[in-house]
Amino acid sequence: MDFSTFLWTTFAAFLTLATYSFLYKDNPFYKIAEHIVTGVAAGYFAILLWHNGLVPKLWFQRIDDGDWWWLWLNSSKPWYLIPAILGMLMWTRFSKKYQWVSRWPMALYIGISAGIAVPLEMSNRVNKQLYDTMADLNWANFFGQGTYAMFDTTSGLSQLLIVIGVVAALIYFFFSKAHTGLFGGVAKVGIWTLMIGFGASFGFTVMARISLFINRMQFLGGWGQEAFNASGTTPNPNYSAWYQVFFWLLALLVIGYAAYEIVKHLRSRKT
Amino acid sequence: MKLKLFVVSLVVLLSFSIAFAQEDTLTVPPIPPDSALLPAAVTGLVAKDTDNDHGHAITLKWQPSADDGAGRQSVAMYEVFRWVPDLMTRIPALRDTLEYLKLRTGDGWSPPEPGSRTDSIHNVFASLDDAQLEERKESLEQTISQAIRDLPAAHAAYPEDGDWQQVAVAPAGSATAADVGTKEKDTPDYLPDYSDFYYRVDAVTADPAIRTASEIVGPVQSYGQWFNKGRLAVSVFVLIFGLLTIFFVQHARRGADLYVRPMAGIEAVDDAIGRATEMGRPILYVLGLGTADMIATIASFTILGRVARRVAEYQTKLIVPAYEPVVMAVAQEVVKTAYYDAGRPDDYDEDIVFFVTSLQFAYVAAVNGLMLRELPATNVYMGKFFAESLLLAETGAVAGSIQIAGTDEIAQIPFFIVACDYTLIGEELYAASAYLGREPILLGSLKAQDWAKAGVIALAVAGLALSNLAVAYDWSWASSIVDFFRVVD
Amino acid sequence: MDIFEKLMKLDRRWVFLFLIAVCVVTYAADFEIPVLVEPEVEAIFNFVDTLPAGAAVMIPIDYDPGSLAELHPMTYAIVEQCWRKNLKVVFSALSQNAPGMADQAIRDISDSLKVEKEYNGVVYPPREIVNGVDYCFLGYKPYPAIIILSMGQNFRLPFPLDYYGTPLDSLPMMRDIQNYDDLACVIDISGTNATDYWISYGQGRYGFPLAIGVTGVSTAQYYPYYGSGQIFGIMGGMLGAAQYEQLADNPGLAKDGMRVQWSAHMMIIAFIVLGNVGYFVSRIRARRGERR
Amino acid sequence: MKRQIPVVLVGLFGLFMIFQYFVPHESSEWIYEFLLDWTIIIGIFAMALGLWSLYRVSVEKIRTRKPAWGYNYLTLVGLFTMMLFGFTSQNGEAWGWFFPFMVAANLTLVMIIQASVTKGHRGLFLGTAGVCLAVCIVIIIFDDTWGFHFETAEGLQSTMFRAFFDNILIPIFATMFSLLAFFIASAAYRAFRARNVMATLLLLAALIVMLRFNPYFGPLSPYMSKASNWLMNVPNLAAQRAIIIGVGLGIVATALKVILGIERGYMGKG
Repeated sequence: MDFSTFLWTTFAAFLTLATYSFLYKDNPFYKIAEHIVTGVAAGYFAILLWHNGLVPKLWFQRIDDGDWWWLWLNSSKPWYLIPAILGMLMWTRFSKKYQWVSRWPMALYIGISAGIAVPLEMSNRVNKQLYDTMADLNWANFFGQGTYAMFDTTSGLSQLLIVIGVVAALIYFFFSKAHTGLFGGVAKVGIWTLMIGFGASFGFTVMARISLFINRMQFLGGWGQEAFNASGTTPNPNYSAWYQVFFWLLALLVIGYAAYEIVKHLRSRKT
Repeated sequence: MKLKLFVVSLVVLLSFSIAFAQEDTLTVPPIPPDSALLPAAVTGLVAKDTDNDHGHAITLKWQPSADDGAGRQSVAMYEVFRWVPDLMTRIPALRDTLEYLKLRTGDGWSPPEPGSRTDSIHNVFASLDDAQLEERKESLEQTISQAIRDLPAAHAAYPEDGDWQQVAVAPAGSATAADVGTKEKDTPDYLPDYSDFYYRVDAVTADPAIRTASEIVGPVQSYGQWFNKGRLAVSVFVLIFGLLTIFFVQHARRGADLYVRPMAGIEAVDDAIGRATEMGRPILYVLGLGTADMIATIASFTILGRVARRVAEYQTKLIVPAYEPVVMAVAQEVVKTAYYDAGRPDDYDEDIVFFVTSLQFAYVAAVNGLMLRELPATNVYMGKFFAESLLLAETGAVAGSIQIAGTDEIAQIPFFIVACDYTLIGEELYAASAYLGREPILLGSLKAQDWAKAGVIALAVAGLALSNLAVAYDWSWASSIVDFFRVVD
Repeated sequence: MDIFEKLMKLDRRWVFLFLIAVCVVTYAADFEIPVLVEPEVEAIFNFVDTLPAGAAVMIPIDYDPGSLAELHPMTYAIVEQCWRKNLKVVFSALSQNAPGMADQAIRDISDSLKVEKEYNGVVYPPREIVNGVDYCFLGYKPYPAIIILSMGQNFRLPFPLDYYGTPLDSLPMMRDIQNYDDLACVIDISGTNATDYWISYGQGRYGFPLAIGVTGVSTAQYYPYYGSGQIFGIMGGMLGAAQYEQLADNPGLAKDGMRVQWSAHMMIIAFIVLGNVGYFVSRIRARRGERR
Repeated sequence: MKRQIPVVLVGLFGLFMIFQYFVPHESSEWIYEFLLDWTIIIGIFAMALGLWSLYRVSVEKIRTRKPAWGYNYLTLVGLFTMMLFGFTSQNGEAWGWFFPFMVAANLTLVMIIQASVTKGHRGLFLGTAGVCLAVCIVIIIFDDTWGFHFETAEGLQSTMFRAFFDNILIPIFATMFSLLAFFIASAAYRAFRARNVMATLLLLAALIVMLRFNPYFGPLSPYMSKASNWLMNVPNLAAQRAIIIGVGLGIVATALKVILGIERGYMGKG
């Protein structure tokens, strides 16, 4: 790792620690990280939209130069004038007086999206899930096999329980019927199923989240090793004492801020 | 003039010769004479236009070879061949030449590396000046588009001027394959509609040189359909559901009294706005990470409209950080109208709804900071949420806010349930706007949703019974009923 | 405020501090936490462990760098076990970026075989791993279904040369190996749908013993094959890899990760239990108070 | 005019898109792709609104001296710098006057902000901005080691653009994401109390799944692991399926209400 890369990594390590400082409380370092990332992310996204959206969609390959040019458009796909104009109608929002015109492109946007959603969601969410529920059960292995038969997920009983759970949970979602009597009882089974499912899903996610933290620890550890030229089997040929200087600078910052906060806390306790 | 004609024809000739030079990779390996090892050929080969598609594809079906999984068991795969006219084979090379000419006449061109493919093209054109290159480029463009137009005619000329090319492979044991091309005329995979195609299928052993070809079938043409039969069940569902909605909405309009069960999360919204007013602290409304084309976000807009109207009436402060510019624009319109409807247009400020940034964790970082600085009395999260759900909700809990959440993103519901005070689960998000508005028309559509759910439950139970009976008693009619509900994409 | 109420209303920053401390300490420290071993992982280990020296095992490496963190530990543990036990290994790659993974694994594991080491109480001497004698790496070809089918006829048909360009016939170990019949088993380690092809075209057609190692998210979809006996073992994700590392007494990346995971999980559970103890005690007290 | 036309547009295009789904023909596909491009292009043009909003809100915070106002300079400089990086790239290895240009450009921005928030001295700030802008222009004209690229995507590959992405965005995103490890712990501690049946079920299911790889329960441990597998694949699957179906109906109902003009809340009219 050459020195400039190391400096960048040091900056990344600083931002990592600054973001973690949020766990204690909102503080100047978190504010720095937060405000930098907001601006840079907005700029990044704008650039992506420009290069990967605007240019290929509207600014048709200059090399293919058509006969006429207008508004970045050429004659190869003149019909793209329509969305370009609609897009520019959005800019009427800059004016107080003509702001209402921007409702037209917004209405188109929402109309097209709603239209796409109706059959697509019906197919993907309702039809397909319904068809999956209509599968034939595993009668040959109804009560499960092996030592842990009661927890055999491929048994017919488990498959049947899934169907019962689906029906009960769907009944819980009824809006126009009071949850009383038998109906209420089934709805209760439904919400229990939902809660068990949510609990399991919560517990299952813990591992993935801890992994993310392990990754960040590895990043910080790798940076520390780099600062002392201790990473890998081949020593860094560009290594100099400056690597350590920057390591200690950041370490000092962390320790200094921690000490400041502790002293402040102790003082506020005394008074 | 004559010179010009001569030069143009020379260029065309040259590009054709390049095309021919590259053809050797495309030929079929010769079939060896040792016939004792040859596998049995496939039989009953049928080629048909692929159904329910936009055209540009042919489906082939056959009976597997006698040596596939039985007999000598020597077949490892099937290779599908289509007869391709020379004209079609030539187009990619012409395109390479055109690409070269475009680069050459454009900015920042540098000579290709010696020995590369482009270099062989370059050698042909090296000595020409810009005007000549430009001219050739144009003539070549015309040649290519003419060639694409001539493709159906060239296919009709079977078996003149063409050769067999492998277009698909299928592992042993399969009895069907599809030759899927694209509709893009400027890609090498372009397959012209309404052209006569001829196919054959080779049974190939593990040694690719030992193979047996089937009979040739054809001509067959590809074309697009006007109705996707695989989506028939979806169309029935959409139609019935649409009619149900219209029926119940009309029913409600005529003044029917519709009951809806109470929902804690919805009632909390009113209390929360009152609480914020008492405390003199703002309300934070997060529309989620959805773009305005997601229905969850559209549902969130309608909820925002109701919340904003009440907020305007109570004269509390509202903060709406938006994730996406279109979402921001629509939300501004929603909030503005809400303030006008509440009779407080003067309280409306353009910066109630503002854009933050369009990347997930940058947005979260900013909103988290906002929460700890503004200390909102209530946070409302409605819409599409991903991994940031818990980041937002836990920070909101630190800030001491009452939190109401609603999302249809299944993976995030557990986190909202754990970290928020009230959570609308899945479908409840879509019902919330009707609940908040309490307008009979909207409640009517809830009734339609309930009937649809009842229908789904009935169908699920009936379908389950039918499909199990169909297996047990071998009832083909029952399984065909169940099959109706299958969606084929 | 007594201790139980404090337990209930602990500032969350104590939770954060404990979690950081637990993670950093267990990450830096070097100790082992046993992992619960499931029968489907143990089956693979026992199968490999009881093979006679000289037997050949095929290990298709079908994952990309994306699922490296979960699947590399499996490869390392199994291959090291095979080579320590003097088994021969045939590698193949049916996913586009897999050859790089396999190559890296082969080099790393060859290095670790160069030192003497003790596994489950048995000391194994150092050993030089030789290409063509201890292993053969076939390389990558597209169309997994077809390659799997033709390897059933003979490995030489899809792969006349190995990954390094040597003809298979000139590799000593491959002289006795024509097709799956000459292998003890196939253990597919895959982050792609190559697993489906190994099950339906490989095991389904040629009937060799097949075990699989897959990513955590796709484990559930392959359990039915374990139930029906088509695969004799299954390892899922980091957890499966850690179990194998424990069985092989060869702790690696997966067990290192599991150490932190285990401590963090236990800490969270401990906090949940503390919170509930506080909750119940204060509720009981409140009831008693009412009675008085 | 202001209210009716949008509703008509939504209905018309919505209904068309519903029918389009069932027609696989090429012409229908062409219209689908074209209309999808409309939404994309409208979104791209809207980005200008977003950036303007970000700029205005930040400047407003600086002007009114809101808490943490000073940091908003970082946001705006970050935004401006990243956009400049995205539009520029080096022609060779040398940096030339690129960094002095970046400093001058950012100074221009800061001076313009100062001019718009200040009460007096507006002329001074505008003058300085003008000088900085002139410096920028001079550098652009005379320095040819780097250049602007608006039509081609060189900027996406430029060293600084990538460095900002790799060393500012990625570390902060990854760290924000990993904060979840802590929040999942604190949320579990705070909320997993056996208050009633529902909360107890949630708590028990989570505990069993979290204990799935723990060997310290003797003969019970394998049951724990199998039970967690069962919980994930039976009740969890049932819950997911029910939610998916319910959400599907909710989405279709909402979209139909929008298309039929029953629900106009998205236009602020309930």
